[in-house]
Amino acid sequence: MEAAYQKLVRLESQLHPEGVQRAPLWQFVLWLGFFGTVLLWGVYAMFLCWFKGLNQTNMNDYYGFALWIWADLAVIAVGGGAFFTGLLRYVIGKDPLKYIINYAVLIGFICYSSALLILAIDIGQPLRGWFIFWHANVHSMLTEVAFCLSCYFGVLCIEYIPLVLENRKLDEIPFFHHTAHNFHEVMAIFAATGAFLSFFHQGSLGGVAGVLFGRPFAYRPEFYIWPTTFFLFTWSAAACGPCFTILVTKITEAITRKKLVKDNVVELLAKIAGWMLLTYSIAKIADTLYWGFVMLPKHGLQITDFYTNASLIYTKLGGVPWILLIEILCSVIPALILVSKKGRQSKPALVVAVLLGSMCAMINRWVMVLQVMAAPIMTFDQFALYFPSWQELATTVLPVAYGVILISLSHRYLPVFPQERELNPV
Amino acid sequence: MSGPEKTQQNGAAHKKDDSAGVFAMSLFAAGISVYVSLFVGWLVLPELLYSRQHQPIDFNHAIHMEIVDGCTSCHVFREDGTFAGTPTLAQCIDCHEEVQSIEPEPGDEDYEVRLAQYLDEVKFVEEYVQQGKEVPWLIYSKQPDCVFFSHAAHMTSHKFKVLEGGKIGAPPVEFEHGEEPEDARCNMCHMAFIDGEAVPFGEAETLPLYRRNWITTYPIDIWGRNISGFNDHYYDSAKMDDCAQCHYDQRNDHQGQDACFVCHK
Amino acid sequence: MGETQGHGHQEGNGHAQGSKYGMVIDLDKCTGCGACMVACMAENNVPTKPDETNKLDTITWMRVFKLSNGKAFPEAETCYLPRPCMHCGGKHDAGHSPCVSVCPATATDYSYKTGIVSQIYTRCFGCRYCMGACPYKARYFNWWDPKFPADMKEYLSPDVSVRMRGIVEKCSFCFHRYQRAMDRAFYEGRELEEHEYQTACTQACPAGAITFGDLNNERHMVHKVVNDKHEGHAVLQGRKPFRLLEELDTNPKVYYLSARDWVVKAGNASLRETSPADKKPSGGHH
Amino acid sequence: MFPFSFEWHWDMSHIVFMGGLWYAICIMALGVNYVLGKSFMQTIKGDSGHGHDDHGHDGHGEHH
Repeated sequence: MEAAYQKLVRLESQLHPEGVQRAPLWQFVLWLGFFGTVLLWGVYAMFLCWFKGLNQTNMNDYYGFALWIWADLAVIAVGGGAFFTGLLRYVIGKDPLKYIINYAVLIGFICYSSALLILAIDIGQPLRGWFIFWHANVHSMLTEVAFCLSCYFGVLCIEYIPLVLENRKLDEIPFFHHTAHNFHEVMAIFAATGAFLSFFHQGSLGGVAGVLFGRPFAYRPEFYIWPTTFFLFTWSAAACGPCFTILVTKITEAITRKKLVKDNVVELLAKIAGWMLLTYSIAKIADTLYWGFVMLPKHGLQITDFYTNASLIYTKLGGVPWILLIEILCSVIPALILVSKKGRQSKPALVVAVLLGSMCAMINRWVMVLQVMAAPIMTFDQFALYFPSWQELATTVLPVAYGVILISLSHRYLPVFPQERELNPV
Repeated sequence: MSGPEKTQQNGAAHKKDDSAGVFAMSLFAAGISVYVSLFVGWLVLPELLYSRQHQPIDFNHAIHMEIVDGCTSCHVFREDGTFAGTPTLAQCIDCHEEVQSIEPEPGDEDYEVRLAQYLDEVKFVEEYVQQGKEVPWLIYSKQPDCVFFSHAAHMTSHKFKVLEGGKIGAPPVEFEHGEEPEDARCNMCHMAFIDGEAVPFGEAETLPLYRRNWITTYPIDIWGRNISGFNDHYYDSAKMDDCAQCHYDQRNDHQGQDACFVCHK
Repeated sequence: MGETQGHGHQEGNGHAQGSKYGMVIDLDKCTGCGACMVACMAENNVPTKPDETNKLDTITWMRVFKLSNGKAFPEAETCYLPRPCMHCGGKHDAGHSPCVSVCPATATDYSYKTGIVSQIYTRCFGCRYCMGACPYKARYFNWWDPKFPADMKEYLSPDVSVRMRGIVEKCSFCFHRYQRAMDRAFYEGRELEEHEYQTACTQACPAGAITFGDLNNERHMVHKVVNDKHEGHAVLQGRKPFRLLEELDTNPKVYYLSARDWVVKAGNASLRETSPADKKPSGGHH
Repeated sequence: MFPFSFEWHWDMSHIVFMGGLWYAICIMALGVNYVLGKSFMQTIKGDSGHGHDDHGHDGHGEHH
């Protein structure tokens, strides 16, 4: 028994990247087992939704978009680190970022595959999902989302595949070795395509809410042919995505108890994210002011209409629209921390900043999905409440478990962090 | 040894690591996969996707057309212009209360064909007429539940242009006033596909094979007769694109398409 | 992307000559009996749930809202407001309805011939974007497989297809009745008469509160009421027809009438005096 | 959606968005095919792969 285990450990260790230390196999299996169980729970809920229909959720006719769409928008926003880091690394030429691009791509891959999976559960007739391509209404923001999202997922697959092929054993096969190498050679083309696609799908996700002229809470007058939310979403994804990449890197470092990426790399990314966040928060505040004090009065509404007489989730604590304030603070505070050299060099401050930065996008997406749905528009209509069912929660946790598993597997078997060997000599 | 050697020699004709060569080869590979997909999608899948069923009785339209006057003699319309559906037993019973045809004898001209016809009639009389049971005909043009189709509008409209041979884009046929043969209208959409040939139902001596999609249960005649989208005739298939094409062509102004609710319910 | 759906369809090619079906609902006549809702459900094969208590996932193409002026007795007043689909035409009736413009698969479209917003059930894949876009909450999702009590299946209308689970549906202004009536008119080679095409709710209303017809046709009652040209009949009595949420530029085709000021004000946020916090939330048709 | 679909209109929106979609798909398909094709050629040429600046005849000979 013991001997067989030892043999297995020896075999398994041959799959590890060269010259690095990995956790004992039993520990790894236990870790995978835990998250695997969570994953199975989510998969069970997913099949319930597919076979029994969306009555398994607590969504209703007032909340047609609910937890899932928020999760969808949120993972896509924080997954924006992949396209933005790719853009900086391959197109703009910020060379040091090559030490974190693998991980950014991996996180992006997880985020986007999760988003597509959630969408596949979320639509009422999943087997007709292809209609969006075949019978496309090119005037719909959702069509643009679907086009760019699926294409960009293709790009992410292309970016992730070479990393898989660089596994020590796979790399010994000449064809795989060449493939990985050749992919790297033309990666700039894919990165540029990815950045282009991302610009549009991040934006059109913002446009999804922004074009709803029947919903004054979300509606933004058009800027050229796009609502302002289009640009705000792209901008916030480019700002908050890298924050999330850094956050996950820091979490991974804490769990593996190893330094994986050098400080100068993280600081470079943090600095760029900081400036992006700062400019974003200015744009966001300007947009909110314009919406609240110019656009709404035009429609006979006041900004307070959306922050009163509602459930506690969205409303006043002592008369203050707290969710709006938190959203804005979550962009301003991390921006100020990250643009200052002192701020981003202090580890606790950096972690707080990237955490707030990630939350910034998530809260923004929450507001732009759920509060849009919740706010009654007819004066006599009611503010309905919604709380997700366990099936919705399970399918939303599913991508998290899936992400942890994929990161664990990738970290264990693939050379995700090029600097790991140098930083942690065995 | 010789295999790789040959490849090597062919390869040596080019510069090594020849990007153009690689590109050409990639295109070739992509082309191959496209062809394979097309072959599977166009030829293999349709064969698998559709059932092969025979009608309960192999009705011979050609023989009957010699006796009656046009499609509407049997495929009748009600007074308000709506279509009454497939002919019922009541319409057949006048002639077919008893077996009409004479059993052919071996050595007769077209013995086998005539025998089959004779046996069909015997089956019809014995199994359906004498028992007062309607024939469960399989309907080639059966539409999905969501489709609204009005025979009245299509049969009586003065705007409806009968195009020569049912050919897409063909010039409209000019008829003398009051002499427009209804059969030409019918044949715009209803044709019998027998052995890959489109024949007007009135001239068909046998009924086409009935093929039904296993998944959707819709007959191939409305859905999968031609999946390429490049149709020559309006009757090639009667799926949404084809209806839309005809509706577009029938309009003089050619402006935009009709609303969904014109054909859907 | 955000440009007008069907841009260029409207201007200059005679769409304006088409019909524009619409409705006028006299809120002062409506007693809140709910006959319109029942008639609608029966006419349009709307499935039922074993338990209908949760109105948030019940399909009601026509829904009667209960409005209250929020005052205490003896000033307390109630108004019942039937809400079908508004068949919004968008700005200049160009077909840029809130829902039509967003549908990614063109499963809903705007008819320039009738002004009716369609919903094609077999095209819809259930993304529910249109539901989010509709400020009137007139769109409903089929959360369940359609179920009818065994005997009721025989009574389903063959003119309306039964919807499957996982798609969105809404009021169609009983479009199948238009199809039927047009079929007859077409066959007889004449124009459609006003009485030939009426929705189920219009005919079911015992108080005669609903008037339905072609807003573009001067001979139709709706046209007369909306344009205040009706002579020798006390329909308007000086009242002005109003529409819900007019300030959003949805351009609905359903008009309401009421002599009560607070009811008119409830129709549009811009007209109200009270802040929303003072309003009584309404519980649907209860 | 393809241009021969009856829902297709030759207008800016259709050309830009459907064109964009097909363009992106083509770039990816061609890119992947190029990489796979090149790698395949390198493999059959017998490049062992661990000195990729040095493919061709020598590597091939070494293979046998």
